[in-house]
Amino acid sequence: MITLSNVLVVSTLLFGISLAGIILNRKNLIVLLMCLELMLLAINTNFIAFAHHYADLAGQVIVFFVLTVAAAESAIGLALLVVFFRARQTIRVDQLNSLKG
Amino acid sequence: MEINIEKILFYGFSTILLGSATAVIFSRNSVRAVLFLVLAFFACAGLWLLQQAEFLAITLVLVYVGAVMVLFLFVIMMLDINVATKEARLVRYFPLGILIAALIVSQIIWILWKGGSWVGIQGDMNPGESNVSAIGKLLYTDYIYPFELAGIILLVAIVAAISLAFRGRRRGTRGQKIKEQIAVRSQDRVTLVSLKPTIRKDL
Amino acid sequence: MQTVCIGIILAPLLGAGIAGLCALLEQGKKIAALSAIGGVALSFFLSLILLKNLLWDGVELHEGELYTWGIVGGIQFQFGFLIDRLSAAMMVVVSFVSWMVHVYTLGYMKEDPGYSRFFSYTALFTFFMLLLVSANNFLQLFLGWEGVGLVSYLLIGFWYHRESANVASMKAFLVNRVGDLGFLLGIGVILLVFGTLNYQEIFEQATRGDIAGQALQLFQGHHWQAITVICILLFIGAMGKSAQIPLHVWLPDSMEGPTPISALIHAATMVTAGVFMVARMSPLYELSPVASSVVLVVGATTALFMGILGVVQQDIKRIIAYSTLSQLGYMMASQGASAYAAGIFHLFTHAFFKALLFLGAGSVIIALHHEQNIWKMGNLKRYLPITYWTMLVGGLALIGFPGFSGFYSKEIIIDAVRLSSLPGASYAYWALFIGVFFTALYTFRLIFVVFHTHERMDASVRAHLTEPGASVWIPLIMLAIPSLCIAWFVGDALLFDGYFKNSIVVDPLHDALPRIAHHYHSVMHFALQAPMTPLFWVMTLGIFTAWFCYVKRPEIPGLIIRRVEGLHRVLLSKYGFDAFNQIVFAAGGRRLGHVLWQGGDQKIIDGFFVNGSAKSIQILSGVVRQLQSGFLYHYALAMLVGLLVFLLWM
Amino acid sequence: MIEWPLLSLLIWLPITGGIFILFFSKSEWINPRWFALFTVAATWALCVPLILFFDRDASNMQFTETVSWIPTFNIHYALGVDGFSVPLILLTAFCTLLAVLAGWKSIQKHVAQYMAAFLIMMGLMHGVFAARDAILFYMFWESMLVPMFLIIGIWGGDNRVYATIKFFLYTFLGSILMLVALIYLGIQAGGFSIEDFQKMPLGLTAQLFIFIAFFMAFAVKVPMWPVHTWLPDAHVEAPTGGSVILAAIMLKMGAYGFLRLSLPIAPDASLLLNKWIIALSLIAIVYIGFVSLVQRDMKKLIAYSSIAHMGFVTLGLFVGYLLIAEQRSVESMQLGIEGAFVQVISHGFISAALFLCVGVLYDRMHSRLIGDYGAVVDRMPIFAVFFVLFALANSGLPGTSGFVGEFMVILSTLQANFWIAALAAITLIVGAAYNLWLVKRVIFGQASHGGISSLEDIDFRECVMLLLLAGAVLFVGLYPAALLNLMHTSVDSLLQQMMQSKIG
Repeated sequence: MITLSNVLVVSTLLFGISLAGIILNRKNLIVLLMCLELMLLAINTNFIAFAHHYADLAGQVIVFFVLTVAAAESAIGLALLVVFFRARQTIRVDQLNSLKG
Repeated sequence: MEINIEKILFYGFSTILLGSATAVIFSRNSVRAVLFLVLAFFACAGLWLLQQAEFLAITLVLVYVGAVMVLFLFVIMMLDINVATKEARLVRYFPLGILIAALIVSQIIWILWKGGSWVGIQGDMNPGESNVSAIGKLLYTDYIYPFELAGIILLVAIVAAISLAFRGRRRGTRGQKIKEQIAVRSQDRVTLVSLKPTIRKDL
Repeated sequence: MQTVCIGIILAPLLGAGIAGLCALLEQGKKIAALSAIGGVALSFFLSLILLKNLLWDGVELHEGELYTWGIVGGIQFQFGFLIDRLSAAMMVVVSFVSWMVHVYTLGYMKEDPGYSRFFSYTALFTFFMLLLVSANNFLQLFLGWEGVGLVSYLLIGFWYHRESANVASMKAFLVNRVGDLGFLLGIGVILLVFGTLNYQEIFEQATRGDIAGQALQLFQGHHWQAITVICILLFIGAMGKSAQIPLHVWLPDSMEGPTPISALIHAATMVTAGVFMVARMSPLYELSPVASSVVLVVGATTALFMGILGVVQQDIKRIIAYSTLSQLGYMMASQGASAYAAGIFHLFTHAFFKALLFLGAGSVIIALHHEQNIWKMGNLKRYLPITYWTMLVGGLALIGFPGFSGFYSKEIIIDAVRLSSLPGASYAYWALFIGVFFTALYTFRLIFVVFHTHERMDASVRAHLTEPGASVWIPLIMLAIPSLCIAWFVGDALLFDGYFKNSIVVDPLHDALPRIAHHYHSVMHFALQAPMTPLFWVMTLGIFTAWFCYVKRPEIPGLIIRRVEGLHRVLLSKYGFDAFNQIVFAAGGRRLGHVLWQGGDQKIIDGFFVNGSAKSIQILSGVVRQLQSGFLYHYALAMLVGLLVFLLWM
Repeated sequence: MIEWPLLSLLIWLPITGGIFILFFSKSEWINPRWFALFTVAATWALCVPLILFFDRDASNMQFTETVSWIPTFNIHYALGVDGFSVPLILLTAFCTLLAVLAGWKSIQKHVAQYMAAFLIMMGLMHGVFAARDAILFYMFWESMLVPMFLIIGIWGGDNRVYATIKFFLYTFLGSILMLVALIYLGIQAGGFSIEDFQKMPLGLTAQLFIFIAFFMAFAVKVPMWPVHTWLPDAHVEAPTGGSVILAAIMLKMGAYGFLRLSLPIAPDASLLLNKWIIALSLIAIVYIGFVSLVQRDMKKLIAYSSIAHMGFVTLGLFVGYLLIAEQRSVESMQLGIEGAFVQVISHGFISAALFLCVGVLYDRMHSRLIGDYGAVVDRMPIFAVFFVLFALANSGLPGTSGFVGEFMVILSTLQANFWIAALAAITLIVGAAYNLWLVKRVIFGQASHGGISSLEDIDFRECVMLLLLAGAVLFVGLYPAALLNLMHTSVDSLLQQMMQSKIG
């Protein structure tokens, strides 16, 4: 039997990996976006596990919406990235500090 | 520990998922990272199938892998980012980042360990009905407003993405000029010329 | 009667308004002059009607309300008129002198670019003065009081390009304001004690006598009689307006104004407002011997010491100005001695002869093309006979030569002071007595040096020396007549026959005037008696000294000066009042302002508190801003650490 | 009484007009100057029924409107006026007209925005004076800062940024504390109606804190010493219209706040602290008087003199408690409060007039320094008449409005304490000194340089402005009863609230 916690542990690990990716990544903004996608994936997995556990479809519906929003987010994120690249000729994260105080 | 096909599949998919996710964050080549991400998505879809979320698993593959990941690939190729730069990365922050991630993960797992449910239940989510039609009923009844809203969000995202990335018409290219087309008047297109009838002498 | 009163007040105001418009629009000089003169003349004739009503038609007094200024919490502030014999007589004198001065101005100011403006000012002045005199309450009195001060300010600074005129006008207004400060506080105490500002109600309460016992605690543990506080505060106001020591400093400087103004405002009318006020308040002053005593001593001091200064002045107008100060001192002293009628009578006679002297001086000044130094004149008797004779009349009236109007008023004042039993009365008597000598001395010094001896002016000036036109000498003669003989007709009535009736209240204990009346038989008799009194001989000595020092042996003054150089310097510096005010008040005030502004406001409040806190915030935020590296992963890291801590906390 | 929402119209008509101008600022067919003038004129027209139908003898709020606004917290859109608000609303309408006219020619940059800012501010100021709900009051109170901030910051002088920030921070610091106090009161009363606040019993400690919080807000606005230093800077940098509104209306908000909130809500605390406030008022009167004396900048001089004159307002308001302590009659308290209020109105006229006069000179010579003038009367005789009149009114000459308030306050103070009155009356001398010295150096004397000889006298527009003000100054000075009668009833009810202890 796969228990609820089995799945939750997997999604937690996935979340942790993507978290580490966000912190560690210094070079490529795209990877950052990918890490975000992975994080959302982890969350979605959580939802699905709970939906399965409680036999309630509401969890799956939420995942559906999260997917929608994530798709929208990545579309806009990539568009911004393109614009940013045009402006700065780079997408290196360690050069993105215009907000430095 | 009893081994059945379900468990084998679960652990197999999980291993692939975590492995490819690790590969995503550590690969130097963006294209390769995207491909690993695709793999992760596939593995995750498998996990979802095990949880009886068939519709979402298919959607994940179709929408994410089919559309979004391709978008990522497009962008990476289009931008032509110099991936060859080799440098010492992960130097300063590596231990810290790993430490923090590990701490958070261990915290969550610790919580699960203490209070999680390690007893499997054999619930059937979709009795007598396919998962797709069940979700569909829910979406079009109880969740109709959020659903509409999601549609609007997508629309806004499309408009936003286009308007962000659109740099205006390049000079010298041909294209439709809608404003002019609408504003046109008949006089501009058809010129009525009154000509004197000429009579051919030879007829 | 109310209509007549309103007419009296409004006619000059209307004239002033028309003249002012003409001045602004820079046309219609004739209209300006005519409207101003017409307004004032109308006032004069209406005032005569008023006086006739009181004298022959049996009207006791007239009190009429004009309008309600405001009612606050049961206290009514109303404008209105209180016409009794005192105010009616005062109105006649004011409007008459004002009228004469207006006529004189026609000629005197003919060439001046500010012709219309001048008329609008003088008419406005007449308005305020009449308002002051006819008031039935302190509010209106104060309005007129400050109003005349305002016009005086404008007129002293009439030639506004002159720095000295501007400074003098400011000085006049500010010194008057010091007096007004006291006056205002006096009004406040009156409201506190009586609960009203209406004269009649105040007098009623005062005569009922329940006020006398009231006390005010001004300092911890010291109780002052309320009535004394009121009277002294009001007298401070009078000191400002009537230029008593030490608030006299503005009057000599006010001679920067045109001469008609010196005659009208700074001799005949405005400066006597203080004297008038004290007489008007006689029911209050009678209740406070302390205040009367103060009035007496201050008046006498002014009379003597300002008279002495007249002897060392060289400017013809300033000599007369100091003489005005001295005469105002006489008037005040007589108010202090409860001889109100005598003081008012001296006020009237002084109005005529001092206006005459000033206008005469003005005539001399025009004739000499604005030369005011008496040491550049001489033997003018030959060139300006009318001026000479009229000024001689004025001078004799001023020194109190028997038979002239000034003689009666002054003689009786000095007698009254002699008979007074107030503390300081004997000092006052001697001060006034000696003052007579100096009056005679400086007056005849002026007359001898200017009109006799030899010509000291330039030949070019001498060639054109003629008597100025009719509008100048007609007022001179018009004023010379009352200066000479007004006392013959009204003296008895005013002084002894109870002309003032209820308008002046004298406590039976202060019976100086009635006691003099015992020895007084008739005008003629009184004048003939003069040689029997020491005063006559003091005066004669003054004239003789003037003759001896300035005609017979002109080198003597120089010798005396050399002998008592220190004293002379003190006199030239006018006892140092001006220097003291300049250093302590004018410069000190400015220095204090600088200290408060730059030290208090800019350094402490702005520099330390306001900008200091701004700076410390700037420093602090300079430190904090290092946190904002701008790197995404720093923020993510911080967020995660936060999350971690949060989770641990849970 | 009339049925239609007069006060709402008074508030929203100018705001709508302002927004309208903003929207059409780029188009050709609407002239912002004339449109603004038209809007102000329409608002003036609305003031006519306000004064005609105002019942002087009714002690309650009039022309009331109440609509539920945020029901969760029991906040209402509640308006109403009494004898204090009506004169202030009229004054606001009057001064906005002047501000619009003052910017007619001298503002050439962003005309539409300038006019819009003034119109919007007019509505907001009306709102402050008409609000009966604490939150509504606070909202108007704060939002008023924004247009003023912009007016100084955009159309101001060289050092405008420093001045605006100082102005904004100063006033904001105070009003935040006021908001805290209002919220506390709102929680205690279960609603935000100011009338409820006034009736609610409160302990002494609470009253003290509330009083101090209010005091910070109002003292900065008035401004009282030592939180006054924003005023000279703001005035110097503001354009003429801005100075007019700042001096004539904004400062009055502080006094209005004391009347409407501090005194009735925290009477016991006021009784306890009145000596301190009287001391601060006296410092303002005397200290600032001397500071004005040495100013070199005309606007700064007038700004400082404003502070000194506002000292009389706070003195008149708080001397009442001293009178209670001395057990004097209620009449003298009435004298003090009415005097303070007359001073509020009169100072509105006089300071507006003086700032306009400086504006007239500045438009011609582009200098505010006193030393750059002299003998102005030669070229501008009509202007000189006005200037001298207003300067003398500023020094409290009887017959002008400047005298009335000071006179009444001094009389009232004297009932309580002779020496306080004597100190306050020093302004008679110092005030005259700085005003006359100003006149002497600017209007009279010798021209300081050749530019003076090319000055031109005031034109029709300027003449109208100054004539209106001169009329107002003389009218209030000669017939203050018109103003006093408006507020007797309101003063009576204020006095009742002031004298009633709220502890327990």
